[in-house]
Amino acid sequence: MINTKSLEGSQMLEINFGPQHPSTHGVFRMNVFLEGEKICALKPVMGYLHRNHELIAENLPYAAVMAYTDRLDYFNSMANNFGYALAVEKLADIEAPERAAYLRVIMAELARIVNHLMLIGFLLNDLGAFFTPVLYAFREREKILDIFEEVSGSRMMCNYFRFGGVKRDVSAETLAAIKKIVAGFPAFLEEFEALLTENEILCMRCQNVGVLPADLAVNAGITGPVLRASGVNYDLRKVDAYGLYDRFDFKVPLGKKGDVYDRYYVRVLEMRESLKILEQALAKIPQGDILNKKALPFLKAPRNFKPAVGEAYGRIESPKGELGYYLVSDGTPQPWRYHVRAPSLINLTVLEDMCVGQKVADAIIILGSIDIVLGETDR
Amino acid sequence: MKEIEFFVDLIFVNAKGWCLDLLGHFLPDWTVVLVSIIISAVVIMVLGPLVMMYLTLLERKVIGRIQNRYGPNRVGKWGLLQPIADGIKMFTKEDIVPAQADKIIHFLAPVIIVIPALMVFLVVPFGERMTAVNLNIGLLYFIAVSSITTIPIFMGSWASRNKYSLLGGMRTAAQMISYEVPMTLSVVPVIMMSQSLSTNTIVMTQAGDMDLHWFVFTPWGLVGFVIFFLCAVAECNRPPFDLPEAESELVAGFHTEYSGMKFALFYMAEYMNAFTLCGIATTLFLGGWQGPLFPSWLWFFGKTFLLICVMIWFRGTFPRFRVDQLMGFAWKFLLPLTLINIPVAALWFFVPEQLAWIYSVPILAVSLWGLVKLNRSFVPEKRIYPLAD
Amino acid sequence: MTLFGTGVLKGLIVTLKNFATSYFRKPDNGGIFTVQYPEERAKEIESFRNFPFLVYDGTPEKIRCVACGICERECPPKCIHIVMETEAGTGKPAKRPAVFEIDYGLCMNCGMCEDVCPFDSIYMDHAFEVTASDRTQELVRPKETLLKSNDYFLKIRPGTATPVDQKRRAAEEKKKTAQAAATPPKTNP
Amino acid sequence: MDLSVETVKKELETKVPGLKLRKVRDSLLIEDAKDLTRVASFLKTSPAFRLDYLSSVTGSDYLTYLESVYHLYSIEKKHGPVVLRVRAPKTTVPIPINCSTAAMGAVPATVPQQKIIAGTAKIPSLVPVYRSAELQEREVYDMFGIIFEGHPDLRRIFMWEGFEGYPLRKDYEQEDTEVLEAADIAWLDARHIAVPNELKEKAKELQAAGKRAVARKPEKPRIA
Repeated sequence: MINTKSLEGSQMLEINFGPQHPSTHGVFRMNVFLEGEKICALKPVMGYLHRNHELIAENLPYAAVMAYTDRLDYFNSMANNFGYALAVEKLADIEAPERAAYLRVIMAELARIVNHLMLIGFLLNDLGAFFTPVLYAFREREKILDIFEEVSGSRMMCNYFRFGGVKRDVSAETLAAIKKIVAGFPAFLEEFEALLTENEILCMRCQNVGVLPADLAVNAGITGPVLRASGVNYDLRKVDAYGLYDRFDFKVPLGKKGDVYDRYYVRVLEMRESLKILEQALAKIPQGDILNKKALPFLKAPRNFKPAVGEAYGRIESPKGELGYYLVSDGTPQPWRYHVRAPSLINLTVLEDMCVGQKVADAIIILGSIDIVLGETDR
Repeated sequence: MKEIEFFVDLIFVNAKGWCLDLLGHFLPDWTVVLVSIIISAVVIMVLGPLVMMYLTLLERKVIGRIQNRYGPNRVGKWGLLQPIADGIKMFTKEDIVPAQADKIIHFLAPVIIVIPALMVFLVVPFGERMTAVNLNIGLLYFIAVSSITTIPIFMGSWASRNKYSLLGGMRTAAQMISYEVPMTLSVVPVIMMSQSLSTNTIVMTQAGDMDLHWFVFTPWGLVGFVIFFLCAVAECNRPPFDLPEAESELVAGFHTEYSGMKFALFYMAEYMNAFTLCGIATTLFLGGWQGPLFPSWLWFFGKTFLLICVMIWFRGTFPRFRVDQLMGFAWKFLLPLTLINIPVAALWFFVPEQLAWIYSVPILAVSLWGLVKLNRSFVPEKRIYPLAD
Repeated sequence: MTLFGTGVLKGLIVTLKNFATSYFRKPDNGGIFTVQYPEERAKEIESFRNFPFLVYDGTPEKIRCVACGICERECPPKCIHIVMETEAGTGKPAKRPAVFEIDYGLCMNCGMCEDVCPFDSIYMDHAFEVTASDRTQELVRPKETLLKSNDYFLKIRPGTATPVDQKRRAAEEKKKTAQAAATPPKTNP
Repeated sequence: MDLSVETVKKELETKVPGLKLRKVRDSLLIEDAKDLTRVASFLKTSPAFRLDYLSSVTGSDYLTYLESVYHLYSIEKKHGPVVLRVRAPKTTVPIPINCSTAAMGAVPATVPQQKIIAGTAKIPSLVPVYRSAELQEREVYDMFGIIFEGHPDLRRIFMWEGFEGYPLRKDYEQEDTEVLEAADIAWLDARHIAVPNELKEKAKELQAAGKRAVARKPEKPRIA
C-alpha cells in the first residue's frame, strides 16, 4: 500500500506504466514509484476493458452466454467454454457423452499449448527479444488455430462447447491432422528451448527475479503454473479429475524457487505433458454421439433450458490458473447470478509483493510471467 | 592483369584525381583544394544517409528471414524502394513537440546527434588511399568524436519532459560512459602493435598478400576484437544492449517524444554509428581494406557489412540485459579482461611468435575462466524440475 | 559443467538455421509461412464462420426466411432486426421479411442464429472482406445485400448445405404427395 | 475426509462456540456476519480441514438482502469445497472514500469525503485470513456495494472512482436496449437512419413522462 503523502518532496519518480504501453498486455496500468530504477511501490489499476460480462450474462439465456465466455480470455476460448459448460452441466445434471468428453480434453489441451506458446513468446518480447520467439511460437500456433477453425468455425472465438457435448463432430482427417501436429511438436519445442532455455542473458534476467514464496502463493489464492512454479503441487486436472483427466497418465511439473525462470520453464514442461495427454486421447477416442440426448432439444430453443433452482460452482485448470464459474439458477432461462472467478485477476494480488525491490525492467517481466489477459482480468 | 586490379582498386581515388586535374587547368590552386575538400565532404554526406537507408532495409530483411517472414517486399523489386518510401513518410509526418518540452533543446538534439555520426566518417579508411583525412591521431579523433553522441541523446531525453525519456537518458549516460572505457582500452594493444594512431598506418601494419596478418588472428587480437565489438554494439544502443530505447520497458526511451524527421535523424545517427563502429572494428582488427583478389574498397565494405549482419543477427536472437547487469558486464567482466589483454599484447611485441602463442593463450583462457568464476551472477543456475503425480 | 556462453551460441545457431532454411524449406516445415494476402489466399476452411447471410432458392423472391423472429430474439448482441411483410390487399402477415437487417458492427459471429433457425434460412458466410466507410449506415446490411443463393451456399459449405438440401427436398416431396393425395377429392365434386 | 454440509456444520458448532449456522442448498449460512472471520480462521488452521485456499468470493443480490459467498478448498489436503455464505440486509451506511486515492488524483476534490449511498451492507473482510480476498472483495464492493470492514484498500476496482450505483445489483438502473430515447432518435435522424415509427412514439412518451429507458427490474426475489 502506498502512502502518497509520504512521497511528497521525496526524490521518488512516479510512472504510469500503461494503459498505453507496449508490454502491459492490453490496457493494464501499473502505478510505479521508482527510486532510480528500483521499484518502491507498485499499484495495479484495472478496469479499462471492463464491460460487465456478468451483467450481460445475467440478461441472456444460458446458451447465449457461451459465445461471451470466448471473449474472457481470448487466447484460449476453448478452456473458457469448458469451464462454463462444466458449471452448467453441474447445475442441470447433464453429462457429456464419451466422444464429446474426449474432444473436450483434446481441444482444452491444444488451447493450453497455444496459450503457453503465446505466453513464452510475449514474455521474451517483454525481455527485449525482437519478436523472434513470438514468431516461432506463432508459426506453431497457426497450425493449431487451423484445427480450431476446422472444428469450430473460428480461430479464436471458438464457441465450440455445448451443454452436454460439443457443437460439431470432428472428422477422421482432422484427428489425423492433430496427430501430425502432436508428433511434430516435440521437435519444435527442442528448437525453441535451444533458443531460450540455456541462454545466459535470459537466465540472468529471469533467475531469482520476482520470487513468490509458496506460502504466500497459497494464501493469496494464486493458481495455475504460477502456483506450481512456487513448488506447490495443485493441478485441478489431478485434484478434481474433471472431464476425463483421471484416465490419462501425465505428471505435474513443479518449480523450485518460484521466480520468473521457473514460471517460464514449468510452462515448457506443461506443454510436454499436454502432448502426452493429447497422444493418449487421440489414441483412445471412441466413436459415438457428441451431444447428450437430454441437451438436444435446447440447441434449437435455448430459452427452454431452465435448470432447477440451485447453484453450482464449476472450475477447471485453465492455462492461466483456476477458472471458476459460479451460477445461481432461479428456474428461469437466465441465470440469477453468474460469476467468473478469473485467474488473471486474482493472480495479480501478489504483483506488488513480487515487484518491490526489483528494477523497472523486472516489473515488466514479472507481469509477463503471471500471464494475464485483460479480457479476463477486467471482464 | 595486375594493372586492371590496380585500376579497379583505385577507381574512386583516380576519379577524384582526374576531376581535380581538370579543374586545375581553369581555376587557381586554392580553389582546387577547396573543391577537393567539398568532394570528400559531399561523398561522405551522401554515403552516410544512403548507408543508413539501406541498412534499415537490410536489417528488416535479415530479421524477417530469421523469423521466417519475407520482410518488406512490396515497394519496388525486393522492397528496394522501401527506404525511400519510409523517408517520404518521415518527411511528411507531423512534427509533434510536447507542450512542456524545452523547445530549443528538443529541436537541437536530433540535429546535433547527426554531426558526430558524420564526422567520424572522416577517418574511416574505405579503401587504399580512400581516407578522407589521414589524421595522424585518427583513432583518438574517432574515440573522442564518437563519444559526443551521449550529449545529444541526453539533451533529447531531458528536453522531452517525459519520464520514460528521462529514464532512457539516464541509462544512456551510464551505459555509454561505462562502455567507452573497455572499448578504448581494447584498442590499446592495436596501437601498441602498429605504433601509430593513424587508421591508415594500422591497416598497413596488417598487410599481407595471401597470408593474413590481421590482428584478429592473434590471441590478444581476438580478445580485443570481441571486446571491441561488444562495446560497439553497446555504444550504438543495439540489442542486447538497447537499454536507452528498451521498447518493452520505456516505450521508446529517449526518443519517445520525437516524431517525423526528428525521429528519423535519431535513427539515422544510430545506423551511421553502427556502420562507422563496424568500419573501425574492421580497420583495427580485420585488416581494414586488406585482402587478396578483390578491390580494397570491396573488402572493406564486405567485412563491415558482415559485422553489421552479426549485429542484426544479435538483434534477432537475444533478449535485453537489465541495467545493473549491463553495467556489471562492462565493469566486472570486460574491463578486467582488457587490462589483462594489454600486458599480454605488450609481451607479444618482444617475444618470438611461437613462444608468444604458448604463453598468451593459457593466460587469456585462465583469466577468462577466473572472471567467469568471480562473476557468479552471470552464470545460470542449473535446475532440476520434479514431476509430481 | 557447460562452458559459459554456450547457451548464447546455441540461440545464435537456431536463428542462423532459421535464416538459412527460410530460403528453401516449405511453409509447414520451418520455411516462410507468410501468405501474401491479396495475391495468395489462405486455404478456405469449410466450417469457417463469419457474418450471417440469408439463403434463397433459385431467385431472390423465393426467400426461405419466414420472418418468424427467432434469430432476432436469440441473437446475443441483438444485431438482427426483422419486420414481417404484410399482404398488399388483405393486410395479413405474409411470412416474408419486409425488413431484414443485420448490424455487422454489432454482430459477434457466434453462429447462434444459424443454430436456432428452424427454416434453414440463415447461415454463416465465408466472406470476410467486409468493409464500410461509415459505421452507422453501411455496416447495417439490408436484406438485399444479405441474400445469397443456395448455389453459393452449396459452393462454400457443401458439408452443411447438402444434408439441408436433401432434408428440404424430402419434405417437399412429402408435401407434394400429400397434396396429390389431397387434391383429387377437390377436382371431383 | 467427509466434507458434506452436515458434518462440517456439526464440527463447526462443536468447535466454535456461540456460532449459529444454517444449511442453505449446499452451503453453510453464517447467521451472524461477525462470525465469518472466526469460522474462516478455524477452517484454515484446524488440522482436520486445513482449508488454506479461498478460491472465490462472490456477492449476489436477493433484493432484500445482499449475500457474500465463499468457496474454500484445501491445497494441502486436496479436498473441498466448503461453501460459506453471509447475508447482510441492505442498509444505509456512509462509504468512506480512501484518502490516499484522493491524494493520487483519482477522485476529484469536489467529491465529499463521506458519502451516503442507500442500500449498502457491511460484512467483515476476510483479507486478514486470506490474501486472495483482496481483489475479489474489492470487486464485490464495486459491483454490489457490500462494505468489507477491515479491508486494507477498499476502492472501486473496475468502475471509476465517482461512479454511482452498483451495476450487478438487481435494482441498478440499466438501460433498456430495446427502447430508444429521444436523444438516440435525434442522433440517428441526423445520420439519416430510418427509425420505425413505433420506437419514435415510445421515445416521445418517455420524454413526455420525463423518464429514461430503463430495463424492467424484478419486483420480488425469485430465489432465496
